[in-house]
Amino acid sequence: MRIGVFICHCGSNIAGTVDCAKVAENARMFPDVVLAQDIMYTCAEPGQAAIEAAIHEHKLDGVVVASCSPRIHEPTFRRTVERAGLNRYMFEMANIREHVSWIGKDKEANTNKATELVQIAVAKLRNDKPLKAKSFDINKRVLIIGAGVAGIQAALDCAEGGIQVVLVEREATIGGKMAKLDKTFPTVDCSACILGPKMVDVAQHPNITLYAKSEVEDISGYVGNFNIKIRKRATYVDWDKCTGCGACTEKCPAKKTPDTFNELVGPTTAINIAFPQAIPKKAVINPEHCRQLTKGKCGVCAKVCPTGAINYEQQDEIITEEVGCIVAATGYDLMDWTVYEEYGGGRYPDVVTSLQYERLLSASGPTEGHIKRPSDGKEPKNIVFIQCVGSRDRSIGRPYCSGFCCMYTAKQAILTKDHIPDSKSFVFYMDIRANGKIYDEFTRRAMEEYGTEYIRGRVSKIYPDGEGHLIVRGVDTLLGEGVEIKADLVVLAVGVEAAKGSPKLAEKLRISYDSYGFFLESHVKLKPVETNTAGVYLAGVCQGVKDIPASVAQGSAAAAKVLGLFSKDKLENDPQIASVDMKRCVDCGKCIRCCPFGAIKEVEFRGKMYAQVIETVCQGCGLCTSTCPQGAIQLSHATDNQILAEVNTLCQC
Amino acid sequence: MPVLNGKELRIVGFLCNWCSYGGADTAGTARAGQPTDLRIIRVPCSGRIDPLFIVKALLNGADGVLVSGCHPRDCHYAAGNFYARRRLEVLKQFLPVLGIDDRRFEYTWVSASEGQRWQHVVQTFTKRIHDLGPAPKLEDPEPLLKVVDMALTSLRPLGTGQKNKLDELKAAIKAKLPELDVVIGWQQGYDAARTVPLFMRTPEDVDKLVWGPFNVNNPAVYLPQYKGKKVGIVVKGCDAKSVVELLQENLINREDVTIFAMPCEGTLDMARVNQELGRYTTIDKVEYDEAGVTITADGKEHRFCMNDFAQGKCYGCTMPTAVLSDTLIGTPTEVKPGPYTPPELALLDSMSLDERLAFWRGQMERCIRCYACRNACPMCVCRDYCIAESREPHWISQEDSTRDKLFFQTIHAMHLAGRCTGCGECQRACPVGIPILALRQQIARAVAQLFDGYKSGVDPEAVPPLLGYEVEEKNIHEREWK
Amino acid sequence: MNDAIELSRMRDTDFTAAVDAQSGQRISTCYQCGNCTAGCPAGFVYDLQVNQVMRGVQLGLKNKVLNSRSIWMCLSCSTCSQRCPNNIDVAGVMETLRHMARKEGIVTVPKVDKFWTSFLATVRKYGRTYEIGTMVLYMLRSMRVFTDVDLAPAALAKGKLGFKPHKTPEEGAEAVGRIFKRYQERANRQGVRA
Amino acid sequence: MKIAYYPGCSATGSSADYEKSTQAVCAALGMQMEEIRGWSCCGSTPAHAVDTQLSGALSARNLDLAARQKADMVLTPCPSCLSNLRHAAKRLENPEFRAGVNELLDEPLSENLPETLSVMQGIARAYDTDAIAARVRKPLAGLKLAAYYGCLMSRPHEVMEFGDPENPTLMESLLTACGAEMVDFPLKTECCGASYGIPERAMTARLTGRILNLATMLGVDAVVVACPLCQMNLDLRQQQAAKEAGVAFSMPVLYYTQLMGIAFGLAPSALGLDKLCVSADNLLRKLDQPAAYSKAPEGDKA
Amino acid sequence: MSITRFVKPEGLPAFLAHLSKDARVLAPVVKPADKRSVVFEPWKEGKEFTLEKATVPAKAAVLPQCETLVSYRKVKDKANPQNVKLELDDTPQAETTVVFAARPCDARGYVTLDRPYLKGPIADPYYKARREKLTVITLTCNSGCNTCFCHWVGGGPSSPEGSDILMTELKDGYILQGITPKGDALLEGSGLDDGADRFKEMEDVRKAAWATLVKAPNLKEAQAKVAAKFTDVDFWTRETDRCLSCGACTYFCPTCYCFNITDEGEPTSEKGGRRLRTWDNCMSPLFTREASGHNTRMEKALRMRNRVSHKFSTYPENWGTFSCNGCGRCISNCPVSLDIRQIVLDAINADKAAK
Repeated sequence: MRIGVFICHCGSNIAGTVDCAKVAENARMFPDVVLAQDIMYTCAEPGQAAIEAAIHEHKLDGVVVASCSPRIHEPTFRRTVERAGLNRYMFEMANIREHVSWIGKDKEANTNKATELVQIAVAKLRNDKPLKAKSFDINKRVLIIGAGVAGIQAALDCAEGGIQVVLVEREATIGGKMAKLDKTFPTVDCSACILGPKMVDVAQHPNITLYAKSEVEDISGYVGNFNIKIRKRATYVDWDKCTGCGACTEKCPAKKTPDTFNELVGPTTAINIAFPQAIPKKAVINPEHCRQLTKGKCGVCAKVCPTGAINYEQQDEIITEEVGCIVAATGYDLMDWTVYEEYGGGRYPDVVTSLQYERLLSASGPTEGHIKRPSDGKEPKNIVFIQCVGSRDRSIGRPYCSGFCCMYTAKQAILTKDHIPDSKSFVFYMDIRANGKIYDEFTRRAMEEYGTEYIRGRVSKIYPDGEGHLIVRGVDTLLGEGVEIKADLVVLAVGVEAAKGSPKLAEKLRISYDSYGFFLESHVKLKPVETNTAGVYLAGVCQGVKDIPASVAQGSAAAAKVLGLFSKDKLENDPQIASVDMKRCVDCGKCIRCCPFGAIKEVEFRGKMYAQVIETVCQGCGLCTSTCPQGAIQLSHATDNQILAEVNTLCQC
Repeated sequence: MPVLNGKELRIVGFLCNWCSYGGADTAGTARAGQPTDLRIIRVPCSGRIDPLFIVKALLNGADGVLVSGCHPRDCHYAAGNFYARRRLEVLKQFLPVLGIDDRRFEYTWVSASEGQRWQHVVQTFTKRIHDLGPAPKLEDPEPLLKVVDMALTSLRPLGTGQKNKLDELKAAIKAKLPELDVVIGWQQGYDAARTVPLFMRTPEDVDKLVWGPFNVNNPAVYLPQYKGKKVGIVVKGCDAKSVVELLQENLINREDVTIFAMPCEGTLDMARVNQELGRYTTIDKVEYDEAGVTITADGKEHRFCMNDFAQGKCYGCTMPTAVLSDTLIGTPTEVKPGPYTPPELALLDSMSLDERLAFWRGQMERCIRCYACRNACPMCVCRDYCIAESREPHWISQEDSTRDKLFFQTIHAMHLAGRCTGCGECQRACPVGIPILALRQQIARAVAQLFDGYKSGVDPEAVPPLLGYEVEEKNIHEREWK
Repeated sequence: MNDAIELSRMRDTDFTAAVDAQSGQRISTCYQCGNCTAGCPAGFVYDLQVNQVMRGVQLGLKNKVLNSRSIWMCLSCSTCSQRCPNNIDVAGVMETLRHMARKEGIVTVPKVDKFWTSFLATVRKYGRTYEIGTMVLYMLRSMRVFTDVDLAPAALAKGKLGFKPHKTPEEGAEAVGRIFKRYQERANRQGVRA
Repeated sequence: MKIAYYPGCSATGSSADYEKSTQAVCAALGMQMEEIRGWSCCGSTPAHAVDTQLSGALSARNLDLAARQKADMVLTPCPSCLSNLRHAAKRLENPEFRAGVNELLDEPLSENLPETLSVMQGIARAYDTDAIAARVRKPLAGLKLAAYYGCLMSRPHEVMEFGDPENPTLMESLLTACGAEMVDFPLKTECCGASYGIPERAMTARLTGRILNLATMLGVDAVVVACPLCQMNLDLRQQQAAKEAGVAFSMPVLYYTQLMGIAFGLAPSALGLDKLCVSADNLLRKLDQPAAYSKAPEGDKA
Repeated sequence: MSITRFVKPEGLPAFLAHLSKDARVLAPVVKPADKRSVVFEPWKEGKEFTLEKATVPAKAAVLPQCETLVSYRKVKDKANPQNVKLELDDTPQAETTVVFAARPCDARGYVTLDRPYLKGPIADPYYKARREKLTVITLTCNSGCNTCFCHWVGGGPSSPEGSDILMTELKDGYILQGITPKGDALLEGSGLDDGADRFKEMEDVRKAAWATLVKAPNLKEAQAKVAAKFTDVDFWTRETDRCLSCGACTYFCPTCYCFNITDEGEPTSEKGGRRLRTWDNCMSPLFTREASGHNTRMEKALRMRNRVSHKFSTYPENWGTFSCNGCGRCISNCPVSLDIRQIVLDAINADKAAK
């Protein structure tokens, strides 16, 4: 081999604490190195040009660059060597900036360490082989999981871009959490008025197939060619026949059915339509409360249905779909705040969640927009809002900020004043996070124009005084004293958690999730929409807390990723994947057992069974390589011999 | 390139590309100063790290090895670090038996954002290695040749098994024989004081079958080569464990194997028997009684009481009868598990780390790499493609070096993690009597401790522990970096 | 602004580190939500509220914190620790501060300290107390011993206050005495107040 | 299971009634407890206020005596002692702390010290609610009670392990088994402020008053406690609190053992009911009303 | 009559010390273990040794388990890294060696190895260098043993073939008899007492040893009969049912001489690169596995056919004598006690059995 080594000064970033010329001099003694030079900035255009020229001039067939982290510039230099006619995988990097010059000041030690890192890179390079990507067809359809505002936005953008969309929603109606909100901050727009038209568009768009009351059961395949199984839950109503007229809901005798759409603040009927603007506007029977389904007698809805849509025998249905990529937009749930025993642990009816309060404010809610407290239906006068309930609280394992509670609490305080002009609102807060466009102005309005009393401190205890009030004991840290409020209603700004079942879905999607269940993006700053599984994108709160505009933006961003992916007719795989040496494979199946991606299958060849890597599915983790006892399956570009070459370079005494 | 004399020690790091390598980058970006000893090897995933890379480094001059991957649940590849965690922990518990201080190897989880944590990890680990000082080399100590103490007490009375109904067993085999390609058992060897494996294809072959304390070989070693054929096998309790383990790993099919079993009363440690017999030309007579065997060779009588001359494994055996069988002649005896450390492991346990290193140096010197240990192992199914003799991958050189020989034993032991049933055939097969079983015993002990008393070869449905994981491991806990 | 605390000069970061080390807590995790103060039943007799004590420790204001009355008046009821969103054992920190103050000879509420000393003296002598410690403490904290006149008669009538010393049998009193002796010796060796 | 009993110093003084009723109830249930021979003071608040290791040594001495008595478990009625003993045991897990404590003791501590639990937990572990109900002779039917645990019993949770630290329910389950109706008492773990006698009489009265007031508002017949200090404070201070709150209180404050004893049909004198400031006579009378029997649990038939 | 010397047991260390002045002396040493073994190791003053038959023969004295054929380094020019100088060293590493207390079967092994390594068209320089510097002192056997069969294949307990000196244990010491001029010279310079007066006694002891042997079968037909079985795969399959395909039989054989050559090490490193010759093992599937993965001897039956045929048929075809010396180590060291004697006898008797 003929190897060229280029040592980058990175201005003084590296050269400040590493003798780059000395490293180059040392590198000349390494095997197969025919050229080693130090360059001021390798990544700058002249630097890259120098590398290209050297490849031509010295007929190099491999290049080592010692500079910054490969996580930053490996793609850059791979393109450089490719331009000069080398295979992009005949290139190695030594990280002498982040791992050397920036973490130590001893020039002698740094120079020695940099030299060794170059030596390791040379040793690895000598075992590198040119790798070639393979191409395969794409199925240009997208699956979007979750039809909250993020999912809806992604679906509409994709559909407008001419892509066939399969939209799956767990609930009976699309719209997600936004559909439950009364108004939205900071404009105090009617939530239903701005979301409604988008929901109608989803229903009417020819490119969108909507499965409501459905969940993704199974996902197999790989980017470009996923196979999806969708479980369509039994609704006991034939939706092809249901017109959404509502006759059934009027007559249903099971009137004490818990109303999940209204966050359990009021009852509904066993057969119901979530809310007037529901999409699809179809009735659904709650089997746990339907008298026909639980006791076997009733049948009222079947009798009154003008189209004969009721079907008590309906079963779950499994539907299969084939798509080329997936957008997860599964949103969030509120955490179970009843762990706060000091707030009554859910035993006091007049301690409600912010989302319940939205339903109390909403004209389509159980109180038709009149604020009535759950215990006795009275209009509350003193209302206490407590922020950060289940947010920023390590003691219950939720250290993160839920992001939008400060804003909606201000909104709710404003709306409260609008609804009950003689009411008094108190907000216990720790910090006010209002960093969006006209957000801070909005919270100031709540204080200045609506007289909301903001108290800086947490609440330690809530308990009923036995006379119909709730005693709220908190602190005003600005005053440096405990404070106590006799409240009629307490609204908790309950923290956000990943939607229930997120980890399970993540496992089906083969994407990672953090310890709170939020899906992990590929890069926290630069790849917020992509995941580490090719062809799976994220939108909305499932990736991390965000408010409506951010969710919508990410929905559109995910759509852009989908359209970008589908702008090609063929996809190329990453050739850094595993492959089986059939001569060595004894078909013991250990690699198949532990591959996290199901990327290895058993194949027969001349009467014997062997393992074979499905090239499009393999993600290149190399778990199989470290599992195979005879080294028959090797991960390209990180083979046993390549890593051994590095180990042997370092350990040879 | 040697380490900087006096300043640095050789510390090798294996970091996953996605989290920990990024974490080290973050530390660099934050100018979080660190000692200069560490050399980082970038791998795609902690799951890619074969524990043998670490042993390779430690045997060849590394003073410390640090592995870091994504935090559990954060793996870029969903589950790579879950597998890594189990394998690395097993390795950590294994190293001391080689005489390597397990503090020289550590693994942890650092995310791409945890630059400070990375700095702390590097500082702490480097300090730890400097406190430990340069690692001793295998060649440094004087060879130490200690002998295993075989004065053992058995959990149950050992015997010669002559009351077993061998005729019934023969009849049962003969009845099944027409459906089977071959039945594997034991027959008399070149003299009456030893047996060898028997391959029965005709009723006349079946008549050669013997049962008794000389039946030392584990017939399960032959099963994988018959995969797809109908095979019968006669087993002792320990042999059955190998059969079960092979089933567990899908290396043989249950429907192809017919298991014939009789309760075993113990087998002889032929090493000590041969030692006692010495050089002789002919066996005159072998007589059995309940407690032992009397062998007359060249006119001289030698008495072998089973309680004194059994194989090490027989003393601690709690499963004298096959855990799984199709035909069982006789009734299984219950043996209450008791405290038992295998004698080889007990010997190693009694030594200091330095003594262990000296011990292995002394033992491995006489290894001539015949690989009888490997080939006698029923679990070594890839022996024909063993990495001990391959160039792609090239793990071991063919040089006559103690290190490479010990490294091979480590490979064998690590490859047996969670799979070894302790049948002891590796050690019995060794012509030069190296007590290599101790390494497998330590692996088995570590696996049992880590995975709730997991024993291989007991449950055909169980997942071998290193081919599975738990999101929350009950017995593996992140070490604190304080 | 003469009375401003000059942070560049007054901060004693060693103190902050020492509190961390001795209490086993990470005070830097306190984000001043005030929940400790909100729930504290004794806050009304404090000169510095609990969250202010924590802030003082964070800033390294050793004198301010160790001279505060609050650390002597804390009841160790642990309500603060229980409700701290950052899992800080605030009550443990208060106790640590009290120990530190005592060892440095700073006693802002001498009566409390005096009571403890006399209580322990009784235990040292008899092995047991002649009355429940907190009961007398309860009187003492009032700083008007036995003058809670409207209560004493009722208490005495009900036999709630006993004055007979119980000497611990089975050589127990002597064994306890030796514990104190060794403790005293150790404190002398370390040059701190016992 | 061998149980050692640690009465605590107050048992022979201010809380003789607690001690008496505890012994009586345990005897009625047939629970064998052996008093730790030569037990000494746990050090109470002053010891840990002064030095953690001194406190640890004073407490651990008793645990060691129990270990030498071959006890599997130590029970104590007093939450303050319980807190001290459990804190000591927890801290002794740290080898450094253990070494420091051993320095102070005559002999190093036994390797394994028995766990300390409250008598209440001891009863609940040995007898499930059915067993308790079976022992009831005179059900507390018709009585509405508020359980008050005070601040020491359940906190800190990692040390005390006494159910939910904000909402323990053990007393409720025992007394429900005895036939009483237990209200949800939100202030059950709020500090009663007992330690602050007269100088802050107004505030202490407020803390006490808050508890008594809520209990009164909830219409309970008595507040049930498990702590000698709480009992004394709540019982003794009702007039002061009343002055502050502007309402009169007459709320009996009983130990849970006294109420269990009543349910078990033990004589009031055996339970020390005569030591109460606010008399329990009304409560006893209410129990004797025939109407109460209609709601009697099955245990009554025995 | 040859030169004889007598030495008492207690005189042996001094004799070894004398020998080790000018040579590496390989003497049998006991390796204590549950299963003890005896191996040849360089002797130095004070080291314990044994006269037991070694578990591992002293073949390594002429054919080490691993030897460096060539060591090479690439030295780069600092100024112009493209200039690389190659340094080669292929000097055979041979030391003057005395093997002490080999057995007659081992000694005959050297003769067996000499033929292919020295008498063929090309003499192996590495082997030659070692062989020329080797002196063999052989202890005659005083009895037969259960796995030995030297007398079946032309040897015997006091066979002198391959030895420079034969040593025989008498009641009170050892008599050493010069066999070759090299041996004679060694004895003459040894300073040991003359042993001529014990010569008769020595002959008696040797005769007595012969008398202990079990009667040998006639192997005259072996070469032809084994060759005749070459195509009878079933025969070999049956005979090798229990074979584990390990290398114990070949690696412990004093006459197996196959080797493998591999390159190890990095030529530019300080240690340089090494071309190694290591023992190879025809019982391993690797022995004949080709680069394509194809293997001409995939079955262990075919591999055993090779081993037995080589020893009893093809080697005799080339060199006129069996290459098996009947030391029995392949039997005693085999984990499944596979018995080469039985295979040869089965081949010879196959026709009879068929009839």
